[in-house]
Amino acid sequence: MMSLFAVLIDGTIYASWLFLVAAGLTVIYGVMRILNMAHGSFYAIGAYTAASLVGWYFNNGIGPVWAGYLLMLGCALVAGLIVGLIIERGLLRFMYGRDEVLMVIITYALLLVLEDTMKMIWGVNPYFAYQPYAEMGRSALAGLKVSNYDLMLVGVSAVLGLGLWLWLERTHQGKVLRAVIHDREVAMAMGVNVRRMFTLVFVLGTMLGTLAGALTAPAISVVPGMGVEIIVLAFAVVVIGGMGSIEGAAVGALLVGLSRAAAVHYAPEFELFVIYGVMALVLAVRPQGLFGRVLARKI
Amino acid sequence: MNNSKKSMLKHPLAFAITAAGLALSLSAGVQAAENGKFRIGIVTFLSGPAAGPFGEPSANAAKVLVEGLNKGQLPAPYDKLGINGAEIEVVIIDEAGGAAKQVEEFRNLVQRQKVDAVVGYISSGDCLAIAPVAEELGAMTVFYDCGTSQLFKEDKTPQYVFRTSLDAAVDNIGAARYLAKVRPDAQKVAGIQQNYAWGQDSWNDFTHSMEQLMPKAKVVESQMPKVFQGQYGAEISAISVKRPDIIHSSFWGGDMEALVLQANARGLLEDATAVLTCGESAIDRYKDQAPNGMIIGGRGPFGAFAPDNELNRWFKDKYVAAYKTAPTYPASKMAQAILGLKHAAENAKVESGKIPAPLEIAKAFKGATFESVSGTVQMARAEGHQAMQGIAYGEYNYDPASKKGSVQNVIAFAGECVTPPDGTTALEWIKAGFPGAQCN
Amino acid sequence: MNCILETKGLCKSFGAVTAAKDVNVRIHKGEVVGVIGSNGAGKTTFINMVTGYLKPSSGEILFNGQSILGRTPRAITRAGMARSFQVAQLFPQLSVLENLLIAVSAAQSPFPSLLAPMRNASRIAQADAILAEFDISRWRDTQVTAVPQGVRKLIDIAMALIGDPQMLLLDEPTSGVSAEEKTALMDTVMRVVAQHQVTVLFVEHDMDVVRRYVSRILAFYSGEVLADGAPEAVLANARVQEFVTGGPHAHKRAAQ
Amino acid sequence: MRLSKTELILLGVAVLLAAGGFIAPQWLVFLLTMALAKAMVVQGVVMQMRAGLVTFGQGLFFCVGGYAVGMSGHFLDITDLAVLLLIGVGAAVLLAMLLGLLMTRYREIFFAMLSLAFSMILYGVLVKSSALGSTDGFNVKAWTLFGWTPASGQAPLALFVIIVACSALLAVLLHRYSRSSAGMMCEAIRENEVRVEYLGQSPRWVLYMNYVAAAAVSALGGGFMALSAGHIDPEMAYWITSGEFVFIALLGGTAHVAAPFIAAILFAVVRTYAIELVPHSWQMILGFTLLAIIVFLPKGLWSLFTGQARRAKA
Repeated sequence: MMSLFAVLIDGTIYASWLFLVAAGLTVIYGVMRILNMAHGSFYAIGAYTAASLVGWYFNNGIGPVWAGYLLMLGCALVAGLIVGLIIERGLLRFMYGRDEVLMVIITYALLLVLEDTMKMIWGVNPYFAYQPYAEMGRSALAGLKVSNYDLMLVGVSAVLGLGLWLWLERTHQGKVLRAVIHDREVAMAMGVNVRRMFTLVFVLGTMLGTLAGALTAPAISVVPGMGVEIIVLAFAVVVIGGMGSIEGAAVGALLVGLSRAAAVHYAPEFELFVIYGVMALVLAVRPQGLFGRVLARKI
Repeated sequence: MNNSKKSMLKHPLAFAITAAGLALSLSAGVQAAENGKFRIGIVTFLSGPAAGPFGEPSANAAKVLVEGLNKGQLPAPYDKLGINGAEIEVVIIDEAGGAAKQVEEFRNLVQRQKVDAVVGYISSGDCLAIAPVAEELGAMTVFYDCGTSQLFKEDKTPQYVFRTSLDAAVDNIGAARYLAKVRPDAQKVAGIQQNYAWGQDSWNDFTHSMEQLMPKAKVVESQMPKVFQGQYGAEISAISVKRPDIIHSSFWGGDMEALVLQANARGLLEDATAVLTCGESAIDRYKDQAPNGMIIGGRGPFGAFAPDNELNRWFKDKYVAAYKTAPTYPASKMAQAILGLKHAAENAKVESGKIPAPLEIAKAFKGATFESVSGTVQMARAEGHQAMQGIAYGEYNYDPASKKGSVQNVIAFAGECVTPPDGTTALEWIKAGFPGAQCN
Repeated sequence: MNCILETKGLCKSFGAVTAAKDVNVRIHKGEVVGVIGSNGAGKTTFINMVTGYLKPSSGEILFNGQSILGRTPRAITRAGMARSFQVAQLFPQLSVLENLLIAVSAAQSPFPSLLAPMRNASRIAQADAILAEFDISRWRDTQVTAVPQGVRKLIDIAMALIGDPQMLLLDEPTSGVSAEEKTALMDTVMRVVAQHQVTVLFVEHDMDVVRRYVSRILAFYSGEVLADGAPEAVLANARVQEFVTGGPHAHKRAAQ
Repeated sequence: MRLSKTELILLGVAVLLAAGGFIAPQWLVFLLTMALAKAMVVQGVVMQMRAGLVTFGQGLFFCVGGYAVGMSGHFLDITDLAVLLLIGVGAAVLLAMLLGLLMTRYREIFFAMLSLAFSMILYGVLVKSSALGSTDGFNVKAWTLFGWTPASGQAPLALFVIIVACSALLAVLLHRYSRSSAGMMCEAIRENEVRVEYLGQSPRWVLYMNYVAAAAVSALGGGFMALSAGHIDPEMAYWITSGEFVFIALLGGTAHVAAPFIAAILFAVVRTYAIELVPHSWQMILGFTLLAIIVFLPKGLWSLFTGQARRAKA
């Protein structure tokens, strides 16, 4: 009973983290049809930016604790804005219209470059900015001690997911975006500035990536290569949910999160396969993912 | 385009191959010159998650040490310039990319760069793959960190391969022995390891040692998360609900720091004592995020466990002066390997200023006893190719006033107490109840 | 038995949209049938169902008296019913000759050989022959992307004809082609098709074009067959005039 | 069997290369051996690229080939090189025949991701297998050939000659395959799958055959890699390894059967010098190289040699 409860709590927390990591990936793919391999690097950039600045802020006792949280989020968003703009304006916009798979490889090259760029900026030593994580303390839920920071992540993740969904479904801009997703050429003919939409979406996706990194940074030790590790994970979540779908990413994250937590508690030896197993299973039954739409080719 | 009228040479294929051939022969022409210097290839992780905790301190230690050696600044017996009077030149290579690539780069080091010796390798897989190649090429090779017990089981009659670091089994035998002394009443043991050879072997060695040394303690939980996962919420819950007294972990690097932070924040480390076999490498970063009394090791008498001798003081001072932080255990181990190499080369009985041949160095290295930053090292195992040293464990202690972490209640175990004798594998020795172990 | 294609009660709906409602059609060997109807009337859906690209919601399709319902397009092609497409379906990065060679090779065997070269004398001869028939030999070695629209339509039809089908379905053979070229293009197509003695069903918007070649017209409206019969009779049908041709003189006005 | 001009050149180069092995420095011989082994895997990637499929999991068959060779040596005491390689290829073919049933249902990004998933599942299984050394892998036993045991120190050169011979044979076969009906049908599927279906051909069958053949070729590369490096580990199935194969495939382009070989050699040379000269940022150099190729040579290095000619023809 206790462990079932723990599976639910752990699974939800892990799922919320997965969703944070995968959200930017799915938004960019949904609109731009770019499966962004460099997404993990954005995550790492966010983590490094936050960890270095937050560490500096707390270690030198610059200001109040709450301002530290704002700094953490703010600097990640700014970093995402800058990196996203540079990459979209400086590289990707020259590549639009290329093959989907070629875009994967372009972003793979980007990943190689960004990994070493980060090494040049931050070195290889770990950054350890635990204060935001430790300051929040913990709660006991039915005997299970849980970090408040992790619980907050669940909230942040839910708010973010709901916000994204409302933006896409309920606002004018969201409608325009969905028009672009549905049929790029028709949207263009209707006078939608697709290029500007692409810039907007790519920067948004980048900022979601850096934000995820920044939110994760206080709970971990920020090391080189951390971005590469999460890409496949994020891909799996997005593919399970259906690429480009926000609600799909949410359901995919929950599915992976809960099955992983269950494996950790009941069958630790299978933990390594759970994600790929769920992915292969879902794809075998629904090749387009849970929320993916099949676009029949018109002939 | 009429293909048939083209001459053979204008064929694009021929053209492409000619171009590629030219590029190849150019690259083949570039070779290191014999310059009378003692060239050492240093191989360690410069990228990826192992670069920060292991690779960089190791590379830094090599730089500090080689600079000191070339200036003749080291205390005796290492006061001779360079190695045997020859200046040392270092070629640093990234260990990332897997064993097959490392075999290729090793051959390049030996055959293209013409290094006189290779010092390096953290990954056990790399060590296993390199050893037969080193023997085949007759290249003097010193492994400074990898801990696999398989090394000299595979390389049965080693000639050119030496290891100045300890077998990983030593870490876990030592950890069990330390627990038997300080926590003899512990009943419930849990473990969390990274899911790869290192973690699996460590857990195996540890649990079997515990069966021998603390038979009353039972394993209640074993978690094996993916390496570099970073998030251990579910694992921490799964361990928490079993309410263990002891939590053993062979985590290293960022994973270990993340585990300590997350487990501590959730109160797990207050209820249970953690034993971290690699814990020493983050001693300056835990601050108040690790509880006092957490048991940490440094994979031998390295880093914070290194003895206070003249050599170590020199090394520490130089290292701190250059990098503003104390050398952690990987740094000490790198220094130890280079010192061992220097010791052997200078005892190879060739005239000063000359570089001895690999076989001469190897003969002098075999079974040698040399001084290191960690005290005296005996090459006393695997027919004189494997170092034997003691191991020490201690409890982490954080001083809020100075904001510095240190180790307390250090207990050191002699090499003879924790090292399996030749001719038996670590696991056999453990299961047999450590026959012949001499403990203080 | 000279009925080659028969559909019985064919229905198809995409969600709320009905694309075919109780379509009953019998095509006889040697006929040239024109299919007319406004956009969305279900003409292409009909072809897609008959050739296996879409599965009907209900109904039955008989080809040479045998049910081909649920068969794949390739099986139906092999059975002897080929088709062309509204937008020519070619292999754009390859040359015209290579396009046809692939068609020849596919027609020869469902299991392509692994090592014997595709370009052999007999295949090239067959490809050249059909290019000559369509009078497009001069484009033989050009990459498809550089070929004009009208020629692409012809290649598309040539590829369908290479397997010697008994029946050919042409989905708007003149779409995307300028008004001036239409007649010349259709003349070429019909000349070759006649030589091959194939039963033809084609979809066309231009009533002048339709009238010129067909022996029978099927008029579709909103998924149903509105009228079926001799061209004059169908075009004179009041409902056809109201829903399809847009009045007795609409097509002439449009042409001007 | 009559050889075309291209095939004669390929065989001629192979003879020259093998002869060059006797005078070249040993490290170069080894580097070329590894590069050729990798090139075989890349050929498998290219075969699928020609059919429009990009696989991020070709490491699966690379790894299966390598492990089959290593395990046959360890557990069955087989040392004959030819038998070992055949076992490796056979194992990969069996696996591919099974997985192909599922894989051929997928295209584009889904194919890429599913191939990645299968490769990562094998990685996970191997990491879990402590009998196979988990992540450390294990050393491969020394090989013999038809009863002949190469003298100590001669094995690398002997293996080089063998792999050059195999590469030449493979190159000729693949060259023929690329021009055969099946090979051209792959290109046709890439260009327009619906049309292929309407020509009466089954795209799935062609892709299935191609998938199995590509697996066999890649496994051969894996087997050679195991024999030359003398060590295998699960890293072979890791997605980054597969990414590297895609990288090399793009570097060379899909235009000619020789391109993957040349690209793999070039890649090995660039990387070994990048690692030596800029040990801290060699990845960045690779990244920029890849970007430059995509931007300036979208059809790979091969277009350097033929680009003008082909464009003029078009």
